[in-house]
Amino acid sequence: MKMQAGPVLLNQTSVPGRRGYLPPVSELPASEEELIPPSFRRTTPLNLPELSEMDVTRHFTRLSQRSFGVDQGFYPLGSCTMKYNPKLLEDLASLPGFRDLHPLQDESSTQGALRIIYTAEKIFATITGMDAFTLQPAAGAHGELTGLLIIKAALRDQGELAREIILIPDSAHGTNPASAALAGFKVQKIPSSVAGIIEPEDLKPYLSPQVAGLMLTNPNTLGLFEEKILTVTQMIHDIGGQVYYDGANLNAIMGWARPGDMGFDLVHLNLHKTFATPHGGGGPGSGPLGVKAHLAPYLPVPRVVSTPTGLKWSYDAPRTIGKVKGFWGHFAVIIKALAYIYSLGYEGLKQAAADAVLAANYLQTLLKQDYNLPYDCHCMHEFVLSGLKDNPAGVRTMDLAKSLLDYGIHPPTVYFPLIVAEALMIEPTESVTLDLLDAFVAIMKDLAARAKTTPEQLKKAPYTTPVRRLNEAEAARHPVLRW
Amino acid sequence: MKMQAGPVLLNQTSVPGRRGYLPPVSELPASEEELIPPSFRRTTPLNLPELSEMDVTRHFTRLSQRSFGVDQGFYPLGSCTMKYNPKLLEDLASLPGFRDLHPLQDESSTQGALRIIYTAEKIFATITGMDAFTLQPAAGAHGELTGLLIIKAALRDQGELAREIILIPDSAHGTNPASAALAGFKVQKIPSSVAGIIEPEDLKPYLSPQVAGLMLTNPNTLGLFEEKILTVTQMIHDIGGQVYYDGANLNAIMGWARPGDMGFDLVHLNLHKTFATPHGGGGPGSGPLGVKAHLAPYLPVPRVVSTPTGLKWSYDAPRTIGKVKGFWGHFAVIIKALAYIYSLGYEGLKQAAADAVLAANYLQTLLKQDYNLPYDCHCMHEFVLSGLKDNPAGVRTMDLAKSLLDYGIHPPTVYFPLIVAEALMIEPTESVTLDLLDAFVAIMKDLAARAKTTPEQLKKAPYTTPVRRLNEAEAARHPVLRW
Amino acid sequence: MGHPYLPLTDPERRRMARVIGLQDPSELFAIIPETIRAQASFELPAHNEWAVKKLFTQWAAENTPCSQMISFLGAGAYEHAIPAALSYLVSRSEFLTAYTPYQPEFSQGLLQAFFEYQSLIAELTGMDVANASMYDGPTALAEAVLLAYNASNKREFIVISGLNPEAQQVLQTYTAHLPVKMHYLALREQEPEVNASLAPLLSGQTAAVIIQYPDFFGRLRLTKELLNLIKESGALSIIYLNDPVCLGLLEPPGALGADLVVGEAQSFGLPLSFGGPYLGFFAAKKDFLRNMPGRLVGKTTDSDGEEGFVLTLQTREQHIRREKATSNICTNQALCAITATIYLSLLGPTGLKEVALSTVKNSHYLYSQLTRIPAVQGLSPEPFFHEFVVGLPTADASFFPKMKEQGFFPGYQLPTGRPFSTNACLLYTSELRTKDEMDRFCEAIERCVP
Amino acid sequence: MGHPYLPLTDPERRRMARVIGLQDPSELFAIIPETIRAQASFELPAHNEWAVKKLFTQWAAENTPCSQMISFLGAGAYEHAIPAALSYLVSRSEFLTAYTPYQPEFSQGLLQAFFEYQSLIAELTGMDVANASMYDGPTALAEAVLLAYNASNKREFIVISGLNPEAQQVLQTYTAHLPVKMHYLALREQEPEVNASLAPLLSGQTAAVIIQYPDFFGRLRLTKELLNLIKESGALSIIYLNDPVCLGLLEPPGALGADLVVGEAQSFGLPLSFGGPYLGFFAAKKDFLRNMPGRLVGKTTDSDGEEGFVLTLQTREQHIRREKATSNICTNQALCAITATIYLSLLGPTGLKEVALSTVKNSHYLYSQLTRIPAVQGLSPEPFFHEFVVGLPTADASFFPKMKEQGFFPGYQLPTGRPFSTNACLLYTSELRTKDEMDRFCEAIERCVP
Ligand SMILES: Cc1ncc(COP(=O)(O)O)c(C=O)c1O
Ligand SMILES: Cc1ncc(COP(=O)(O)O)c(C=O)c1O
Repeated sequence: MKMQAGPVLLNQTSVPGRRGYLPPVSELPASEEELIPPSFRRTTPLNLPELSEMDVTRHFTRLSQRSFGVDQGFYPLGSCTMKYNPKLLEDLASLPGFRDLHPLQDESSTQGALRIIYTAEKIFATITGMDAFTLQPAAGAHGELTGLLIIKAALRDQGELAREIILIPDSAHGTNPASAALAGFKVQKIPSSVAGIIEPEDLKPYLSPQVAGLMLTNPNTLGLFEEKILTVTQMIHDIGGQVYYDGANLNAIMGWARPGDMGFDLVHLNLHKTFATPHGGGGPGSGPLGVKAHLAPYLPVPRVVSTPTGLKWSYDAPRTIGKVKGFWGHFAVIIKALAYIYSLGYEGLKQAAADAVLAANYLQTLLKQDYNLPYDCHCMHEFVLSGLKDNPAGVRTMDLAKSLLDYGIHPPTVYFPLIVAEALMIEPTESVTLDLLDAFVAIMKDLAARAKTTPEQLKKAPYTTPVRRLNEAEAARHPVLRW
Repeated sequence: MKMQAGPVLLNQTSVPGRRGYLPPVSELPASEEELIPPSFRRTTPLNLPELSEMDVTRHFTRLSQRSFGVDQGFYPLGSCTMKYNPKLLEDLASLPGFRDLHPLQDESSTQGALRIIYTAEKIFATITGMDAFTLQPAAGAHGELTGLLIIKAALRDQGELAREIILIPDSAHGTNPASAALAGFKVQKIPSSVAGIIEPEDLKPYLSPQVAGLMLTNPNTLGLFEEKILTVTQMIHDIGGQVYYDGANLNAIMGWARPGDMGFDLVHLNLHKTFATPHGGGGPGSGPLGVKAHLAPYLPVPRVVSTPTGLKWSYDAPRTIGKVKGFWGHFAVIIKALAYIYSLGYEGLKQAAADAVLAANYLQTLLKQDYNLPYDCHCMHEFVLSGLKDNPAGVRTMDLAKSLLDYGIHPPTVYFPLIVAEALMIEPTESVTLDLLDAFVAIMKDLAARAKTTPEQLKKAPYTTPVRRLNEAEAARHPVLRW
Repeated sequence: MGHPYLPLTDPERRRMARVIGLQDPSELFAIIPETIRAQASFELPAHNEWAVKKLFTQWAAENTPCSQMISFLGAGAYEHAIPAALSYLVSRSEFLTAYTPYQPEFSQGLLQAFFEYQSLIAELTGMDVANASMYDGPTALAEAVLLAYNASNKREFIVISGLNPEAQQVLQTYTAHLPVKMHYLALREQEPEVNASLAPLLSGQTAAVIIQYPDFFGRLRLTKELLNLIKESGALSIIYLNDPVCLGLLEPPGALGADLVVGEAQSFGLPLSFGGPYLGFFAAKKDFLRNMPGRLVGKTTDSDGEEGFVLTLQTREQHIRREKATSNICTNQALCAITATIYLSLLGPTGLKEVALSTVKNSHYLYSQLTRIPAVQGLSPEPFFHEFVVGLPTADASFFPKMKEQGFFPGYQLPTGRPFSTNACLLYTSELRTKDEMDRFCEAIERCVP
Repeated sequence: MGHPYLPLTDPERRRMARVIGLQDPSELFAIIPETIRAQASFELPAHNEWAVKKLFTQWAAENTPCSQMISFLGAGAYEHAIPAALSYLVSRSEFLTAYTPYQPEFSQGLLQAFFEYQSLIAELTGMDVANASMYDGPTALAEAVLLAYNASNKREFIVISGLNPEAQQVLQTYTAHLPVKMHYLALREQEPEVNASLAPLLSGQTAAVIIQYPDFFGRLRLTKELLNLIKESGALSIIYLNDPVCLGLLEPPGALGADLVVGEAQSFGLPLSFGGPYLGFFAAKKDFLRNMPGRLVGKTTDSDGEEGFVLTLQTREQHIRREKATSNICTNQALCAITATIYLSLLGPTGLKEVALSTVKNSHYLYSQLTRIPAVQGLSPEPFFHEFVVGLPTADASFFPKMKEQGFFPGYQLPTGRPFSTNACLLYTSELRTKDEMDRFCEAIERCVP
């Protein structure tokens, strides 16, 4: 009965001649015809929608109301660390002294911004136990690529280009193998042990002179701390390899342990996870990369250096891999992450990790009564369930996820990691109240019960969302990607 | 199936010890006990809710989602001029140079703010045809009170306190008689003519030496222009009375006609209607009052005056009624209104009025086919329907209003003005698209049809709102006004 | 014309006119007499967004806001830290662009927020009920006095000295035409005990006594004994608060026996904004519920039995009762009330106490440091709260400009003789003031006085 | 500790630990080797919101932003007026705090916005399809080259001079380890005709030719003939745009026959923000749909037959295809894409044209005025667009500081010899620049040169 049912696209409400914004215009008399030679002038019609400010405001307000973020409710999306994004951070990033800075301004006019970059690099290094950081990478995967290109460059310098294998656990996030391939490596998958972590014994068969390095997260994607990490990193070092830390899971251990101390040579951070910068519906993120001293010469240029006359950009890095991104990285995101770190301080970061781990274990304890828990031990910040225990009707993880939508909860990550059947990966983060956790447990128990009593209901969920279950296969078969 | 059904109050999710904001605190060593004598110290427990920033954000985000403003959809609420509120206005009002100004700062540090007040007064005077303005009143009703107190003070000066009657049409807004009473006047109701406007002949019987003045809106609350306004104001002047213009309906005529030129002596504006400042769910508004020169000496103090050394506050007004409000009025609202006026310019204001009137007449033309139109002539910016034409099941205006909610439309004003049975007062404003008007007409026609086919459905509407039809009588019988 | 605020286009306008049966939309204005129409035009070009922004930014730059200074201005408007989450939440357009919630099913969020606001104000003041807001503190006081006047049928009022002069002036304007008598109980600063002076003024004709808490000069004078004295005389007590942050530390007036508690809640998250919009609050004993001005939100149930909120007891209001309404107020300060609700939710009891205590600590430190300066005269004997009065060397016309140059707003210069002699300044120390800033302020004053 | 970002309280923590079967929550970290734990601590106190704000405001104040200056900086990052409605809408938390829309039923708004973004980019560039965003222009270019490399199985590329040096450097980094050969076609400024120089370099081994439009120096060189020449050689054409605002006036590359069109869309409503986050766009002929990197949103229907949107063709992506994915990109620039969508919706075709035309008018005026100054050397023969090169008296080390003092950022100083000789500066004139500002800039330069 709603006035506008279904999606109304921008172009469908366009009316010729309507204006949404009057830009400032040059008062100079010259015309398009005088200034642009005919062969370059647009002859193709420019079919952009024509809307008033009210139309645009209502349209995007409506789209926002058909979206769901952390501010809307519980978001235990495993591997994504959907913690609360403090509002302060937005205000700071939009201070005119940051927002209106052109990246190519003279350093004398950007000392505050350079100070932020310099400080953030140092703080990230301290938190991770690394020696040097670059803030250039735009996201986690980009940090990975940067790190792998650095390994590649170092190998070239050492005449070791035959080392072309990167070892990656089978539970790893897809960006790990994809980044390795993009950097020109071959990917060798390492199977997980029965306990869910890497056993040094199991790793041995893969060690060879062709190995350039190993990529790991710790805690790993099952949410388990790699207990034997010191042995593992030592083994890789012993054969001349580098160990790369995928920082997506740092939220579990910040303040408690540092990848650098575990023997990792490279680390990327996901500021849009661990450091509370909002995810924006899929970005922008920021994926700073840290390295130990032996790899520092390869970091992208330019680097901020401290000189007697102030902070400066320096391109003086003969072994650099070059640039991985235009300008200097996602500066506005870095401001937010740094402000978050200052807000919490060391004790706060440590408590955040402790709360995230505590909340995950609390849920794990209460949910394993009704759901399969393949790796039954204390977890870190997240854990992976493997479908329902008592499931005569074969309710699938996807059905559970879609059913959660009707309770106003964003579902956990589903079908990842790939090594767990019917995986349901739950990461509550520290941004939870006990009431919320208890309510979630009650709902999950309710679903377990309903899976037995009214399974067909679950298989057709959701019911209360703006659209029902969508046909993804159809979308891929006949792609409609624009109006 | 929602996780949080029904209202969850702030205090219901409170947990002792939780913090939502850490204020800056004085680092000085003294304690409460040393500084405040025991007899003044709080012993009563302070039961405020204890929530984290996330809790508060989610709570109020959720409350916002259970509210409906102009940005959410069509809002043809008669008498309220719910036009679009441009986003620019908010940005300007929160510039630190305005937002962080203390009202008692020395004038040398507030020249820009005084300039805004000075300019706004002049522009309002120009638009309304008055000689002087005060920006002190906080809303329309407050402007009325200020105007009536001015009339009272002038009468006292003239030794005319026997003039204690204010004439007010029966169609007037409730604030008119309430304000008159508050200012110590007696209210004499004037019945509307069959044509919906004041006939000089009908007014005559009420003219007496006891009359202090007449309050009118023009166009009136039926949306009709008082054609004989020059005669009417002349008649009041002839008996020594003042004529007050309730500016709530100025949106119909701005740029086309000025109350001052119609013979009005006092005018208030509703900046939160005519000049696009947002209504905020019921305020803050702003109700500047303008007067003709003979009443200017009575305006509230202080006044901004231009001096060779800049703009200054002046309290030099021996006949002033005094202050009607703390400080100088709703400055932040005035900024917004002034920015709106500058954005549109004279031609734009005039076009806004023309569009508002055009849209109202367009709807009136199309809706009168199915709804009773008691005053069938061209209207100005709004018009009043009197229920359904063909209504065998007795569907009431309230049922129509509640049914509109299910279409995602804010209902028109209902049961006002009181002189029209089953009144449905429709004011589309200029913030409409033709598509939207046509969609509204289609829905209203649909309702007219459903009133015949399935009237019981309409009588139980709404269905899709967060709550169903609420029991207002119960609320008044057993008032529960706090947790 | 194509303007972003005017969605209709010329072809659409023509099409609409044709449906109405007109040649041209402007015919709709033919009803306005020609002579009138001719006079309506004036010169003002349209400005694009950037141009408007530039103009207003320029005007803003002609001001020196407190945020660029070290300010000791209070006197009814208070600088505080405003949480970032508050600014974000209150600007959500579902709140910002809504009208008064006359359609409750579409406005449950707003109504719940007002209900929560009423609850918080009642809780803080220790009263039974609070309304959903008034224009500001001074008008709230005026309405409280009118309530007392109408409810008691008595005609005398006593205003105890130390009332915010803005509130006093508004009260005077609102009551000037009424047959009431206002007694102003002027107390010298050496006279901290109110009761003895008040007793002789109280009579069976006294409708109400008005007391500010803490008073305009920061003094703490409200006691249970005083309120008992008033109650015994048969008069009502009306307590005025300039700054309810103090209730984080002070015993609430309700607990002391007050009948009506009103005031200004700008401190709860509203920016200074050169004086407005602010937020008047109005709390009362439940006996006065049906005499209260303004909107009230109540809890009820819907046709399915679910809980919900509505505007209630509307028969008090102007749109129903017209000239017999308890007040003429219609549009009030709804969004400001939501602001206060969010502020209090974020601060919580601990945060509110911390803010209050910081201002008190700061004021006492600054008072002690200032009064060490020979040229400064201490005029606030204990007990005072977060405002105090000192004699500053303001006889020297260059004092304020000199201080401003050094980055200080030294406080509010009191009019001579009300009640202090010359050169008296009222100072307020927000939680934002640091010890270092206060020390530098004292040094600057010493430098100013040769 | 009670911190606003940590909702759990100590008693709750203890209660939770008990449910898990622990004495103390910290036991959960016992699994981390002691030696490691010991090293993790460092000194950093918690700061309250006000303190953090103060610190960052201080850092912000140590910068001189373009908004305080009259800036002629462009070179890949462009100052524009950003509509107020845009800033409000894009900061709504339903957009801001959401993850990638993996659960489409909860994310129809986001998905529709991305679908609209794809449509607008495709429309503007004249291409068949566009993806839902890339990190920025330079990485989008690198990915386009990788696409051409993988799709063509050829190993040679030709980069026509005038490519944004940032993009060129990133391209180099991304391809350094690959067996590709990059030819750089260096053209002197007197050589406006590209075709003749390009022809001899093209061969059956050429995978793609990369051309910027307008080029880094503002020159217009992209023609249908040039693209035909490339097509005939069997190579792909990759067009790079620094600033798609130009497409308000210029014929879109798609209409000229381009295969891949990529670039930087920061101009569409994103603030300068010292270089990021910006917005890479990636548009292609439909032949390359299944080779494209990044996310794609497609239309489909739900189980009731209603239209809806989903992420689609995900088999190209890393989370499915892992090491065989078309790219490793995962988190992209979603919110920036929404920003661009809102910007274009507000501007519409007329607004976009007005912005483009204003920059062109301004640049041609400024070029003509500057080149009248004897000390200034004109280095941009027509046709150029909204950027141009002049020789400024920058040999004098005090030139930039002097100009800054007078409120000007005179433009971007080009590295000597690439391709201009010494003292060359690249200037951009946004729609914000007024004639008066440009005249004052010329005067300031004249004053600078004795
Ligand atoms: C374990 C892990 N690694 C890497 C990534 C990639 O990070 P980004 O999405 O920022 O590129 C993710 C993101 O989901 C992840 O969960
Ligand atoms: C005709 C009329 N007069 C007066 C008023 C009172 O204005 P305010 O609500 O601003 O006090 C209104 C408000 O609805 C109105 O419509």
